[in-house]
Amino acid sequence: MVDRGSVDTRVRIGDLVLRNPVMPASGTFAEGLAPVVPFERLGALVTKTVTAELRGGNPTPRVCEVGQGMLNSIGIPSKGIDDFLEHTLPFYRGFATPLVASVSAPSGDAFAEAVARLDAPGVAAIEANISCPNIEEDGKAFAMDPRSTAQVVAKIRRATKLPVWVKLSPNTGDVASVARAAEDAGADALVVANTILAMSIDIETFRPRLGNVMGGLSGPAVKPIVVRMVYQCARVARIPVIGCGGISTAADAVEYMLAGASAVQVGTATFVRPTAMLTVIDGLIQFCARKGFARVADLTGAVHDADMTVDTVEVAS
Amino acid sequence: MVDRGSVDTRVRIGDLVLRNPVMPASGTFAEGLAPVVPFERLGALVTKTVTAELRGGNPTPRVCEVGQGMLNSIGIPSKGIDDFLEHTLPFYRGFATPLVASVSAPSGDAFAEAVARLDAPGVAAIEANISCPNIEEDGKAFAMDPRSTAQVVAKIRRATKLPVWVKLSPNTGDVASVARAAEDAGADALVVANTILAMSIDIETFRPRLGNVMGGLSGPAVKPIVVRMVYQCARVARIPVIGCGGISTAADAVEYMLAGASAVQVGTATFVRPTAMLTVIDGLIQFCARKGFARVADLTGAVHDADMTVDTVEVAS
Amino acid sequence: MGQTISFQPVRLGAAPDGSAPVGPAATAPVAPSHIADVLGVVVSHVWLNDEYRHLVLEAPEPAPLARAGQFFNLECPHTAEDKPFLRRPMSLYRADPVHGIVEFLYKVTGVGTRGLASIKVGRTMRLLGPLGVGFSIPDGARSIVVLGRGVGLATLAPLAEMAAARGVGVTAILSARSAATVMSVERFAAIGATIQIVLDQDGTSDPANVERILREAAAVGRADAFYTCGSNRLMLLMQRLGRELSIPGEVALEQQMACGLGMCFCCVRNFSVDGVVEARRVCTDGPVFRLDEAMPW
Amino acid sequence: MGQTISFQPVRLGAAPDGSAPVGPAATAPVAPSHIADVLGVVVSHVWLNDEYRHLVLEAPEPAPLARAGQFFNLECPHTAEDKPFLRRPMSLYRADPVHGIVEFLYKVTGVGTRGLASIKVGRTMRLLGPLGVGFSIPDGARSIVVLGRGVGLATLAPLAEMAAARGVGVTAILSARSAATVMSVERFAAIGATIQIVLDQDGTSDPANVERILREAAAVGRADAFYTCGSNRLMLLMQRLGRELSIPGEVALEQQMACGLGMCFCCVRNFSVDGVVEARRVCTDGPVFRLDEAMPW
Ligand SMILES: Cc1cc2nc3c(=O)[nH]c(=O)nc-3n(C[C@H](O)[C@H](O)[C@H](O)COP(=O)(O)OP(=O)(O)OC[C@H]3O[C@@H](n4cnc5c(N)ncnc54)[C@H](O)[C@@H]3O)c2cc1C
Ligand SMILES: Cc1cc2nc3c(=O)[nH]c(=O)nc-3n(C[C@H](O)[C@H](O)[C@H](O)COP(=O)(O)OP(=O)(O)OC[C@H]3O[C@@H](n4cnc5c(N)ncnc54)[C@H](O)[C@@H]3O)c2cc1C
Ligand SMILES: Cc1cc2nc3c(=O)[nH]c(=O)nc-3n(C[C@H](O)[C@H](O)[C@H](O)COP(=O)(O)O)c2cc1C
Ligand SMILES: Cc1cc2nc3c(=O)[nH]c(=O)nc-3n(C[C@H](O)[C@H](O)[C@H](O)COP(=O)(O)O)c2cc1C
Ligand code: FES
Ligand code: FES
Repeated sequence: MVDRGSVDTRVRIGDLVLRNPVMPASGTFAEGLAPVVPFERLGALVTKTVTAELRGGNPTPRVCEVGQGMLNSIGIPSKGIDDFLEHTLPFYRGFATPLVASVSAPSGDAFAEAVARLDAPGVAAIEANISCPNIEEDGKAFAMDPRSTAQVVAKIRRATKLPVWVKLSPNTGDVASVARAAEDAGADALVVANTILAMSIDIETFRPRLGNVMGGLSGPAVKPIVVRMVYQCARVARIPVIGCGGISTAADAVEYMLAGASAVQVGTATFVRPTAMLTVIDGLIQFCARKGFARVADLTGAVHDADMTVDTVEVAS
Repeated sequence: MVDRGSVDTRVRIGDLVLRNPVMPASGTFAEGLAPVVPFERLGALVTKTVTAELRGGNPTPRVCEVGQGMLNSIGIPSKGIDDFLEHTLPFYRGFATPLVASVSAPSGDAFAEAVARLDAPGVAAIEANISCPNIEEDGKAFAMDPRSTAQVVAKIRRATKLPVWVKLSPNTGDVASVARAAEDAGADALVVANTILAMSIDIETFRPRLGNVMGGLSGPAVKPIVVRMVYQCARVARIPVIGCGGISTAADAVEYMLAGASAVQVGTATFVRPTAMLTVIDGLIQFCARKGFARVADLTGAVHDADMTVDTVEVAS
Repeated sequence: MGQTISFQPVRLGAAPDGSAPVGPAATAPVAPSHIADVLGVVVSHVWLNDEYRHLVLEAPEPAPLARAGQFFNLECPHTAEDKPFLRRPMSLYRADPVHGIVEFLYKVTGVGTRGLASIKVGRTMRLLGPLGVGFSIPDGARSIVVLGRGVGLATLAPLAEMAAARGVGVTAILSARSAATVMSVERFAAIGATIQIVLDQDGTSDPANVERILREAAAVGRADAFYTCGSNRLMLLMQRLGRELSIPGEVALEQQMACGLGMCFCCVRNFSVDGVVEARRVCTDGPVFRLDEAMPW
Repeated sequence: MGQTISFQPVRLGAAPDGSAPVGPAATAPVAPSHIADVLGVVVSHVWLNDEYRHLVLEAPEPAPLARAGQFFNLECPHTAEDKPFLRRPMSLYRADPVHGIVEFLYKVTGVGTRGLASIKVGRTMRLLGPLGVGFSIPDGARSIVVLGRGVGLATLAPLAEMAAARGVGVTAILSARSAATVMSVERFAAIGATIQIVLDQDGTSDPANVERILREAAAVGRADAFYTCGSNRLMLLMQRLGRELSIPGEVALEQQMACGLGMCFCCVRNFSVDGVVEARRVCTDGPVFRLDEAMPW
């Protein structure tokens, strides 16, 4: 047992030291949470993905629930980077918590340009959401492929001196290779992962339950899949991995950290319980105290698997 | 409303006509279910994947539950094809329900050889489980890639006159291309899909909860992901798609059929409720009667999406 | 049930109407950001008819400071059959800051409301709010018309009380399938509203008849503002007349939600703003919007 | 609680011991495939101590035809906190085919058993069974020794009754942490077993002491067969002595399960069969296995 008050909650993501490893997931957090969650208690703040161009987003309904999870097809509505710099950024300057600006763009050059414009006071790091379609590659998302990931991350890397976090897609068949490609191209951290492409049909109306037919699955349902991806990425990457997918309790955060995550993002859980991030932080401290960990950071990669080997046939059941 | 007694439940999978579209998923069904489920009521019977060589399977624990789903890492233990022909096949000859023999092998030639040996009286179709590692390709599973899928399916195709169902993996980044490759190489039907690679860690012991570290996720948690894959495959394939993933109620089966499935397989649900397949069959008939469908087969692909377009950015949220 | 309650609309990001809270119970001014996820205790929960339930919660501030047209995001309990995952938005039906009470009136329709319907007196549940922008009454208005249907009447009832508390007259047109399903009549009656009940049963809910009633109210100078909730058809009718007769108006809208806090952009609807279609979030830009900018759904 | 119940072991796929059911309640012969997923009604459900609960169900056939060592796969109810997904295997604690009763004794350890512990008298639950291969008593055995620990005692109690019903004597060595946690003593006592309680509390549960008791039983000719359940250490001890003294034996084993029907191969354990390690399914090849082939876990 360690005294709860003496657990060191700080974690390091590249050159950034966060007061604790818990932060919101992009698109599930905004100014509107301020009345409910003291932003100073969070490890970092992550904005909704912004694009250079104005975007309207997808048709409604944009959300439906599926078991213990949800589908969304928001479609990255964006008021553009000017609006972000003028309205969003100043709001967050009021908080002593590092702000991570999530950004997306349809080509490597557009990404570079957008990232360069976000190099503004108050932005502590860039989160490159590369799950968007690369218009130079038939609209296939950058993050589906190590090669396109390497190309776009290299361009982003050259465009900014800010730390670059690269957010991967769980929809690729080979997330470890994509992770390696992002690291080799200069990423400072990996965020694993975005939502899993999914679909639901209303059997009474025969209509897809999302206006966009398909959407991204998030929430508890995805946790075991994304924990696996974090484990796979952390085994091949030297840079920190930030786990994201279905975290709603401290136990979930611990599981991600044991699998190799240096920090975690909480998304959907905030919709269900707006104060979820605070509960996760408190619970992490309690867990470390109970287990005798003086530093939360010591959980990272602490899974006991040294004596185990993975038979790849199990992929096939 | 259609009279329940007059709903035509038959579906056609290539040249095979099944009495109804409900069958077990490979590896979740065996002789042991006979006391609980009258096999004559099922659309087809599907055996556990068999391999030519004797295989022991993976270390225990081989199963753990995760939310509303489970992980397994059985690892395809197999007593070999001789044993299958000698002991398993004769048992099923007693039932007037088509038997589908699931088979796997580590190379295209080994697959062809195994499939040829399964061309025995009592086998109505082959289900090729190509989610296993291709030893000629660094151990990457055949179904991860359209090219290796095309190669192995072509060899299987030449080795048998039986209908060949190809079971795809949900772990690829491009299931539609894999589906097309399988069709072009001669598959008669696609089974979509096997389990999703996942992982769970016990936060008290820090041990992976499966002896094999990673395993396959199945059950309700995967349904929205696999419904999406069935939809994607059915849109590009001319051959029938058989949906498989998280089906436990008639509503689930209807959703899969609306998305494009011609038949469905029930796996994990049988563990939770051994008579689940019977409930699905009864519920399908009831649903068709209530909605005025004279034939269950008319549900296939009946989703109302003609006026909808998919914005691929939603993949990124 | 008969006490007078004051309501103060809050227009986030827009010009507040500036008027001070009126009524016997003096309430502290509410900052727009005064929102919390509080634990309420069920003090009453009854069926009004086959479909509608009335839920009364004792809840700490800021919940009972909610204004007419605002809403809460309710955590709905799980039952053996129904496991709602996301919260469900519900309009304020009544708030009593003196006694620390918030009330909801809802229709049992699906997974979430079936879960909600299962909660017993004495149990606790979480409610996030008050959320969104409530109704506002234009300065100088002497008499307003509220037109609602179904559960929309529940949303309009506190507006009528807010109007009455400011000495503004109310004409209430209450539309329903049958006499048995008209709700909240007693609340409109208690504030002395002129009540017109229109029913599908006897054909009086027909748009032509409703139009006649609306025109009459305008003709006799009892329609300084229009308010509607709960029916697309009635919204379009009121919007058309409002434009024709230059009567300002507001409509309370619904949309599937996730966060309720303006973060996720799930809940957008299109509005026609000076001829340009613009998407707005129902949860924070609304749920109460200018009637003339609303678009049919 | 005192009535005598007859048990008949069923060895699926192996040679049945052939002996007919013995005892006052004549039971129909059970075919190996007589398995069903039935709905049981809880008629009693009490805490035995802080950790253990005793569950009594009224259930239709074939459930009450279960034999000692067989088990059921129980659908555990959901609670607000615990949502068990898969079923949980539980050994038969008692079956009464005359009154249509099956009983379980279980330790509350995790999600599933906490869910199970929540079920109230009068509620129904599904149970799949009887499953697996039960205990068998060698022809000609006059006296057997059962050695159990913890919840393993629950599995051995019906075996002792089966032995007694056939006129076979029983020596029961009951191991536990403390006097307060020894279970089922009264059931062993009721059939006239020679009972030895060994405790961690006073050091009597020490393997050396248990070995002494076992050797004594063998020496006086009261050990024609060995049976054990619930402790790896005790299993190894009994296995060693069994080999040394040429006493046949059986052990009831556990493993995580999914189907319970031999289909999924989740539940395998390794056995040493003539020097070769062989994987067998606990659910259908067991859960009762030859003691000499078992491997430590
Ligand atoms: C601001 C606001 C205020 C509301 N106030 C009330 C009220 O006072 N009384 C009342 O009875 N209802 C009200 N509604 C509608 C209420 O939220 C829905 O009836 C409820 O969410 C249905 O959930 P369900 O799971 O029972 O139904 P289902 O039909 O099973 O819902 C499926 C999904 O659709 C969503 N959904 C369904 N209908 C609506 C809807 N009309 N609006 C938003 N989401 C919907 C649900 O949230 C859920 O995610 C309000 C909606 C909004 C947006
Ligand atoms: C044939 C058989 C008979 C059994 N009979 C009894 C009995 O009569 N009384 C009793 O108290 N217990 C018995 N057990 C053990 C009982 O099944 C477990 O204690 C129970 O499954 C624990 O579930 P849980 O969710 O409460 O615990 P958790 O620890 O939360 O379980 C997590 C997972 O591990 C599995 N698991 C945990 N422990 C065991 C175990 N020992 N064996 C198999 N799976 C396990 C659970 O099924 C679940 O999937 C028996 C087990 C088997 C295989
Ligand atoms: C409504 C919604 C909107 C989202 N928007 C974005 C986004 O703009 N950019 C992004 O990178 N991820 C976005 N995501 C994905 C989340 O950041 C996160 O990766 C995913 O939801 C998994 O985490 P969770 O299970 O904790 O929600 C969004 C998710 C949701 C549910
Ligand atoms: C315990 C278990 C064993 C399985 N074994 C096999 C197998 O041998 N071959 C195969 O193709 N799929 C196997 N599967 C995958 C299932 O056939 C099915 O594709 C998957 O479980 C998804 O369906 P479900 O959610 O209905 O279970 C197995 C699944 C489970 C849970
Ligand atoms: S519900 Fe999230 S923005 Fe409105
Ligand atoms: S539990 Fe499925 S084979 Fe034993």
